[in-house]
Amino acid sequence: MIRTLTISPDPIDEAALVAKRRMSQGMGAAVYFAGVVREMEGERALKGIDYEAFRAMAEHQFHLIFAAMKQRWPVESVRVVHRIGFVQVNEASLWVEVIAPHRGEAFAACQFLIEEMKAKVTIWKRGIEETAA
Amino acid sequence: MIRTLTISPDPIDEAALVAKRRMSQGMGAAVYFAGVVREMEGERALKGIDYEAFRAMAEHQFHLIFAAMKQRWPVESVRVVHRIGFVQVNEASLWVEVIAPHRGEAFAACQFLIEEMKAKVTIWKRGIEETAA
Amino acid sequence: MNVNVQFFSYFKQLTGTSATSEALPEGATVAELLTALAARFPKLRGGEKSTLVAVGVEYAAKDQVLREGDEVSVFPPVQGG
Amino acid sequence: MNVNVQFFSYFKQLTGTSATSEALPEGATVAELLTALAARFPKLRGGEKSTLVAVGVEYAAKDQVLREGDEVSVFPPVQGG
Repeated sequence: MIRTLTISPDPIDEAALVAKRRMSQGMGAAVYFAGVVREMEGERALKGIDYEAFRAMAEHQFHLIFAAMKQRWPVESVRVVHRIGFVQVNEASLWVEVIAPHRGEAFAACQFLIEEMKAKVTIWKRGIEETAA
Repeated sequence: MIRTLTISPDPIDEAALVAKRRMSQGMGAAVYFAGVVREMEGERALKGIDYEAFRAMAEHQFHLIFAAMKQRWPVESVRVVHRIGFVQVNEASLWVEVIAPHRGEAFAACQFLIEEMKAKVTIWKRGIEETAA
Repeated sequence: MNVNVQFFSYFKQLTGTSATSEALPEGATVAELLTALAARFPKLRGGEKSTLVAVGVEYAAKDQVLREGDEVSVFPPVQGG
Repeated sequence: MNVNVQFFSYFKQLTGTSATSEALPEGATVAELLTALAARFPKLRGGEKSTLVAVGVEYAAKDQVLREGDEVSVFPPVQGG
């Protein structure tokens, strides 16, 4: 299983990532998820979210999740990009691609990855309000 | 809910489609599915699949599914592209984008759309074997 | 009355045609149309359970009553994606 | 023995620092470290149930025994995505 992980402050160029997809002729399904910063969090209007990472542990925990995916599904490739630092409303903070032979596997593995990430990967967010300097 | 449906023999330019995404500031999740023609179908090596559509009915049935999605989930936008005619192995025959406020809704609505499509949309496939003229 | 019939997918190979018309008594149902078609096109026989029928762009149940000039489509299970 | 401690997220605000070190008796556990930290940084008190601890890059249970020089991280629930 090919594993590609990027944790970076750079904007996520989804089109370029999609254009770089590689999948073998036995693969039939590619599932993507883009998590985008929303304007409202609770009652507060945000201009963005600041993401902080304990990077070495975040990378390790992502790789533990990838290993668990490989155990459960015949995934050929997983690519994950997580932004850190300030991410403006309407921009993607997370991008995931999962490639598998069939649709059900790809969807299940992609959702598993995101749920496990939200429980284990050492990244935190802090809402930056519209009115902040 | 914005509904964009394309049934066409043209190759699906996923990167261009992703680059054209529009989502409002209340939306947090974009889920994509690309269905790609696989080399093997049963025991036969394929060079591709020929897709035939009863187009007027296929479009109508897609729109019924979109209406059912709108009833069930707060989806802001759905885009579907289905190729017809010959689609070579390793090329996408189906592309779906679902945009919703939250991840769970977007994944559920996207999978619902594909499952309903496979039951109701009047498109048929015929494997074209590697050895065929 | 007459209804127009179009076939899709391998039903075109089974019948040797993509379209035909069928003369039926007034009040005939989809099921009666399928019986008439199976008489004319023997290769359609035996597959009735997995045969789908539409009138216009809507799926039709086997007991739906047909009307003069209906555009009926007859096809095997769909396979998009 | 001494262990090095780093804080993440709002634990840095609660403690006023991003890193410290703590002197503990030999054989002390993660739970004992948290008790010692809560004594030094009163704003950490009361949040123990939702406090996560790692040694190196692995999550550590509250009864894990610490060793001289361990790099311990203390933080609230993660929130990636």
